[in-house]
Amino acid sequence: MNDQKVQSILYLNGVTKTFDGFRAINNLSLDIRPGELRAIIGPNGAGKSTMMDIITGKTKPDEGEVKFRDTIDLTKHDEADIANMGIGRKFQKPTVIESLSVWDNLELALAGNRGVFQTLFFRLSKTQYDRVDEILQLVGLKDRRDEIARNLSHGQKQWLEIGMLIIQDPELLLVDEPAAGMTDYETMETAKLLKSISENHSVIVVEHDMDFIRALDTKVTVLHEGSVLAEGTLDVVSTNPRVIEVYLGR
Amino acid sequence: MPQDAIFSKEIKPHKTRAVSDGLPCSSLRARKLGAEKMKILIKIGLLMGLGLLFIKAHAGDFATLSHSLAKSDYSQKNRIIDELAALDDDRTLVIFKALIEGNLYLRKSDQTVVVGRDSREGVELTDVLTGQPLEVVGIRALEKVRINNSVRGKLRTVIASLQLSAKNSDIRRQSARDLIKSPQPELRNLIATAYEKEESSSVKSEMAMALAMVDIESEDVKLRREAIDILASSYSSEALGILERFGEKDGAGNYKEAEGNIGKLAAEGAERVRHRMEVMRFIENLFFGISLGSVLLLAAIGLAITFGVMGVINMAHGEMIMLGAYTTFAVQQLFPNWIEASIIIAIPMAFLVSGCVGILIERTVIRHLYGRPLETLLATFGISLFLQQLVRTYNSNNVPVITPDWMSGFYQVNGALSLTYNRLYIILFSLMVLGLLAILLRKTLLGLQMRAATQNRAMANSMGIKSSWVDALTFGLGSGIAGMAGVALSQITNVGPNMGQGFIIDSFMVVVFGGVGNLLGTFFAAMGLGIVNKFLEPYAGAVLGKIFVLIFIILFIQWRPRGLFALKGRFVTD
Amino acid sequence: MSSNVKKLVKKTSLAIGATALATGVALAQAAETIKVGVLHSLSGTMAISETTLKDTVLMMIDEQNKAGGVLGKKLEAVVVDPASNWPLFAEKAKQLLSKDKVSVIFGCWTSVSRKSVLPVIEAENGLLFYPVQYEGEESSKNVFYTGAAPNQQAIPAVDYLMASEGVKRWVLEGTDYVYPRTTNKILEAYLISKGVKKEDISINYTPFGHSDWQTRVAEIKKFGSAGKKTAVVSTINGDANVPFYKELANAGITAEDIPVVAFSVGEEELSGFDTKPLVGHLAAWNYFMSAEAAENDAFIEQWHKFIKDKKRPTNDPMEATYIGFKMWVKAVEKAGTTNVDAVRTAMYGITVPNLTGGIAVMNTNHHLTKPVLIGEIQEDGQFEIVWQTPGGVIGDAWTDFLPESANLVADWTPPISCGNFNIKTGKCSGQNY
Amino acid sequence: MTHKPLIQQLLTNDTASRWLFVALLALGIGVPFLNLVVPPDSVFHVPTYMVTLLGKYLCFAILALALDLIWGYCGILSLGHGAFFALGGYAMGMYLMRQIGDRGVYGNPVLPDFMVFLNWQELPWYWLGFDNFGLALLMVFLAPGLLAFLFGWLAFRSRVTGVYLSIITQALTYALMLAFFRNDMGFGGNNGLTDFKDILGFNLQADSTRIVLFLATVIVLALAYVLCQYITRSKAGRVLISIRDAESRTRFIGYRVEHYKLFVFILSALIAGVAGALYVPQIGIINPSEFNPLNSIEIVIWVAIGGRGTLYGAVIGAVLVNYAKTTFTSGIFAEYWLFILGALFVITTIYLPRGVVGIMDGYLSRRKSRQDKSMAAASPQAGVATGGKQP
Repeated sequence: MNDQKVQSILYLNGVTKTFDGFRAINNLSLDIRPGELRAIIGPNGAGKSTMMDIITGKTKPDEGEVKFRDTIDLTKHDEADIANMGIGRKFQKPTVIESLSVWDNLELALAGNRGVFQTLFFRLSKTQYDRVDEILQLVGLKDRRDEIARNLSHGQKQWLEIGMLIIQDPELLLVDEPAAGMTDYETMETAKLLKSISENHSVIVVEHDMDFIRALDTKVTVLHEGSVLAEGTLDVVSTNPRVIEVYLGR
Repeated sequence: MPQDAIFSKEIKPHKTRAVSDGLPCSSLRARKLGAEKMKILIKIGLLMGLGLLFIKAHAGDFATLSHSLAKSDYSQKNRIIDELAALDDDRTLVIFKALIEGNLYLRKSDQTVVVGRDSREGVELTDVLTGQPLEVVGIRALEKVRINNSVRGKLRTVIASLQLSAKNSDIRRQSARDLIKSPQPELRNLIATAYEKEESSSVKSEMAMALAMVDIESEDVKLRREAIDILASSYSSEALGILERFGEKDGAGNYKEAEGNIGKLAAEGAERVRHRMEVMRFIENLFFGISLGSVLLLAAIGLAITFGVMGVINMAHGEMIMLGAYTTFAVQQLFPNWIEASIIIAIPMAFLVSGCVGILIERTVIRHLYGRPLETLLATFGISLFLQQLVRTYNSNNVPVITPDWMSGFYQVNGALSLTYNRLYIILFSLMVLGLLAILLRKTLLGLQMRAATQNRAMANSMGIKSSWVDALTFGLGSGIAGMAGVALSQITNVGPNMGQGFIIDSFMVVVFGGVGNLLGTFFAAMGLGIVNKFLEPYAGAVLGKIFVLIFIILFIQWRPRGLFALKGRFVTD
Repeated sequence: MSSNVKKLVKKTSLAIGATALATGVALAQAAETIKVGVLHSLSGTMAISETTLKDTVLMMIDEQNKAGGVLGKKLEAVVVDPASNWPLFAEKAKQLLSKDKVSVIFGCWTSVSRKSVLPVIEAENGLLFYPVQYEGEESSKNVFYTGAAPNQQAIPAVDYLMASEGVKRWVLEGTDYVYPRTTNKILEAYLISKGVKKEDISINYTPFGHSDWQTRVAEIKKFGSAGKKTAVVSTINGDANVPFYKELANAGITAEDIPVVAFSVGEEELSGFDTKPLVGHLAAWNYFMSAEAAENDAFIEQWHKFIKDKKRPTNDPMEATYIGFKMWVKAVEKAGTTNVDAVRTAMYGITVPNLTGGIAVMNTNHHLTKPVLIGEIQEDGQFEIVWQTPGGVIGDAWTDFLPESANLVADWTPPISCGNFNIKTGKCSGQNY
Repeated sequence: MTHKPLIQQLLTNDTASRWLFVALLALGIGVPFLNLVVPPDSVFHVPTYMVTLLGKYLCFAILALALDLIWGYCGILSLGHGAFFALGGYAMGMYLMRQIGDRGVYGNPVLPDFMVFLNWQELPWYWLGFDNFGLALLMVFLAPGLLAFLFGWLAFRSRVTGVYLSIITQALTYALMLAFFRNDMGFGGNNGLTDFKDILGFNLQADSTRIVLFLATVIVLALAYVLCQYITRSKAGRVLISIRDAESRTRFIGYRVEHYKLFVFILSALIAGVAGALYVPQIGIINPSEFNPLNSIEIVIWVAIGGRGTLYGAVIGAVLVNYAKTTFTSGIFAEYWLFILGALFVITTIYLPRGVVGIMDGYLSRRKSRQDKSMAAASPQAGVATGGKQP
């Protein structure tokens, strides 16, 4: 599945997006290599969510290139296409299908054909069954598989959503604030999980929690006012005077 | 062949012939005068019909003529009116005006002809002959002198000719206009004299028109050419009609009126008038469109609050309009002497009535349904049924809402364009309501709190805004505005239990088309839809026009799924 | 099948049985009174017009019962509400006939409601009295039409305008449904036969409840300013009338300029109008409240007493209901039974004094002979009668002014016994009973 | 996997649906028997008018089912579903009209009466072929289906959602109503199509024909129910629910939301069309007021009162509201029924947000003392029922 010849799994160049005169993204460039785990930080309104929206096809940029696996122009595709190409997204606010069970949520996300008639006559195969079971195990919801998602705790919903992301088997995972609302223990577990995922996937994590970023121990990009302010290891960027200025006050 | 069919098919000519032969059409009352009298009347009618000289019933003095006017049937009245007019008596105008306004009576006790004026105590009488005030009597003591349309038309022309030299220029202008409507060659000299004496230029031009309408028929070619010039410079469709008639061609393509080039001149003149009228027609359509737009705006603006701002799919919105209209009716019933001011009084009253009902609905029902917008649809639909039936139980019929004098009539721009006052006032009123609402929402504390509470309830609560009361007030405001709209709408349409249903669908279309939650959008949507509708109607007809507008809305929403003025930004989600 | 299911089946059949039982008991009681069905909308858009007729029937029943009922039995009204919903009319008619077993139904207003109940009434061999003016083109064995046919309203009105006001140009303005369409077709043919040129006739249709009349009134004004006397023949329906007349008044069109003669505007409708600007416009009906006749005075007094409102007007469909009811009572007494076929036969030739001072006769084509009156609107919301036919006019089910219809005649007595006998082919089409 | 019959599979763990099927079975067998076999004077006799009435309720139940499929499961609130119902009805009505043949009052063998007296010279092209039952039946599907496809394809592709979608569905049915009111359209204007004589050669007024039509309605309702049940319990059904709950999330998982919406919208329109086609011969009239937006709102109300998002809830709601309508529009209630109806809507929405089914569920779950109290559409048992999880 992973084509070794691919240089960048995701490549953004000069992307700009304006809402009613407000520049949410301003000449943003970003390059993610295959198998890379990248953390993105930045204050509120730095354009993190808009960047995610642009990558996943929810928002079209005013100008700039958005390339997936070097050649695919993501601005020409919609959300479903992009998801099926292998870009998975986890939202800031845990978004699971509230009135379906844990199992059904995972089964929906399970990689496979998404056509109307395929799902209409869908029967779960043995391997697929095992796969769902495996993910259930992984996200620690095995004993709650028949629970309606609405009744899960906040942390459990986060984990379920991560599970749904993994079971899609995407090449690139976009993870928006996975640790929000989690206990310290859960946060560390999540970091561990993401690190293990990044062994055979590319992952972009957006997070506020510095402990979490530190635990990821990876390259960090700092966004500010819609463009890249600094890039490097956490230690490097946290000593960057402009980053300190942005984070600590103006 | 069935018997009844033969009978039915044969009898038809009989029963219709009676009319087409021009027999006098007598009222039932006249028939009651007795068979003998009837026969005489029929004889008179027949004689007239045959074109014979009629027998002068009485000598032509004012007293007898006015008395016989009161006692005669419709066709006799026409003749007596002419005779009266020929008398050159000042009292003639009084009696004619009283007659056309329905104030001329016969006192039953002594058969005196009197003019009656309604007053609190009864009818105040004035003797026609002496001009002296008489006693005040009940309506039962009088017999009304009745007229029909042909008598009324006759009167109007005669009054016009009598008033051509009146002191008031408005009266003179109206007289000239009435004469334009029905040109009378025998009045030419009268009009010409009045024309010479006239000082007001606008009245003078109307009189010139009236004169030209007569002159074009004359023998004198020069006079006819002048008449054509005057007619060709006008905006009136009457003039156009005459010019077209004179500009007709015969089968061989030659003008029927060949003499002195009249036919050609008339045709060219008609062309000029027609062109000018087309321009007027465009302006007229625009006015119609804006006026329909303002009606839509009024109907929708309350919904823009309850639905647009609060998200309540308010199916009872139409009933709030209905309540406002009924309030107008109630005001007119309670203060029958203040009809002229009734609309003005009704506006705040309607706001209060509908507003309070709105608050009541919010407190009892809607309050339980926030966050469940679709269920507000069901509940308010139930309320709408309930309110309709409530009004129906009171009176299932439509109720009459009287139009005050200052709202009736029209402003005549020129012969081809006149703007009706009620529409003008409604346009102004709708803009005023929109303006006030915008100020209320933007500049006042209540407005601020409303916007805060509807946008982020939790936050507003934590800032100390009593959001439950703000909700109630907001809903009350939307309903109250709907009530005010009802006052205006009562002036142009039915006031009845079903009134609201006529507006609800259109209102939703307007709000959605404009973009939910955007007042400016509502304004442009209403005006846009109104104008498009009115420009389509002359070509496509009212039904197809409306269908096209609906299809247009459906397609437009595909292009802009959040309406004309959508709120943008990434925070806007489903 | 599990035992659970069996239990359920048992319960269900028991429930059905119980319902049937209840119906049976109700039937057993029915014999003591004669049931009269009232099928008028009490809610929805038509309630405005139809509620009055329901009250009229109730008043007539009340009066008849005070006078000892019919055939020694009391009359019992069965009121249902078809809610201005046309399929519901058929359902309610079916219910009245087969569940309540009524002897006669007074009801319907719109043509579509009548068309909707027609198959039901015919299949169940019921009896319907239809009290509203309509487009004709129908004569059912089971329906008596006591309202006006087009020749009892439209044609005399046009004759009057031509003769007495010298009208030469015509605007036929109607709501787009079958009554105006048919009436205008008939009028167009009639006017052309009277020598009116085609370009002097303008026909236009607007939708139901049309409320923005600006464009139309401007067109009428224009059409009327061509130098010939113009009149509007209005078949505008119900709710659209008020805005139409308001627009006319505001545009300064008075009855002397362009008179409007309406076939659907009566006293009841006028009570919802501001009549001052409308004085002089006309209406053609078979009855006006202002008619001076002893029967009318008595009827108005009775009505005011019954409805407990001295201001409520009476109108033409009320008179039609009155005539229909009186005729039915007479026919039942003549036949000595409420059996539909017997009553139907007894109906022919039955006479009842109408409220305007003459006599109404029921013809064998199921339409009435009655006079036609033209009235001008007065300020007090009443009509001043300005003309009336010398005698009664026989209602014609099939007009002579439509090519296909001219060949048809209706006569429900032998030897024809048919509602649409074709005199050309000698056939009677579509009668499946 | 054991091969149980499909219907049994679908009814597993669904007590309410089982009850519903038993009731349908009882109606299908009981009503014809009580109407045709039991003598009319017996207290157990079911009169024909009752059969028609029941038939009407069931047609409305099918319609409610169609609406529930898109609204309850996919979140598409159509305020114009009456349009599809009416189109199906018109297609059937046109066939029935042509069946009259030369038995119309003017005896014209081709033209319906309303065309004759408005001086139409020949049949408009879109009436051709409607004398053939097969073609008419095809049109029953085609007319609503095509409209749904066209409308849905446009609207879902442009991502028109929420109230915007609801209002344009309303605009759609309103426009159609105005169009069908026009006499020039050739559909009989306000009077619509009526005075039908027979269907496939059988007299429409005959008791036996009525019973057959009633049975057809029962069968169609059962089939439509099974179909909807199958869809909602399949994986596609869970995609629909996921679209209802979180539309954009569903897109990010990779499902083409517009395809699912379009599919279920067309299917729903087809079901509504069939309901209309069954309704017309039993009621005997189809006219433009069926397109009235208020009628479509009423359908929504049936579903809401029954319980949105449960198929049997839709059926129960439709039957219950219409039964109430029949009862309260006659006799002493006639003048007050709108008060009753209005109050019913308000009370239901405030106190019974899950409809009548909410009460029933409470009762059922208490009686069965099951651990899972929630019996909503999205019940977790759905997966088990399709036999999905057992490999």
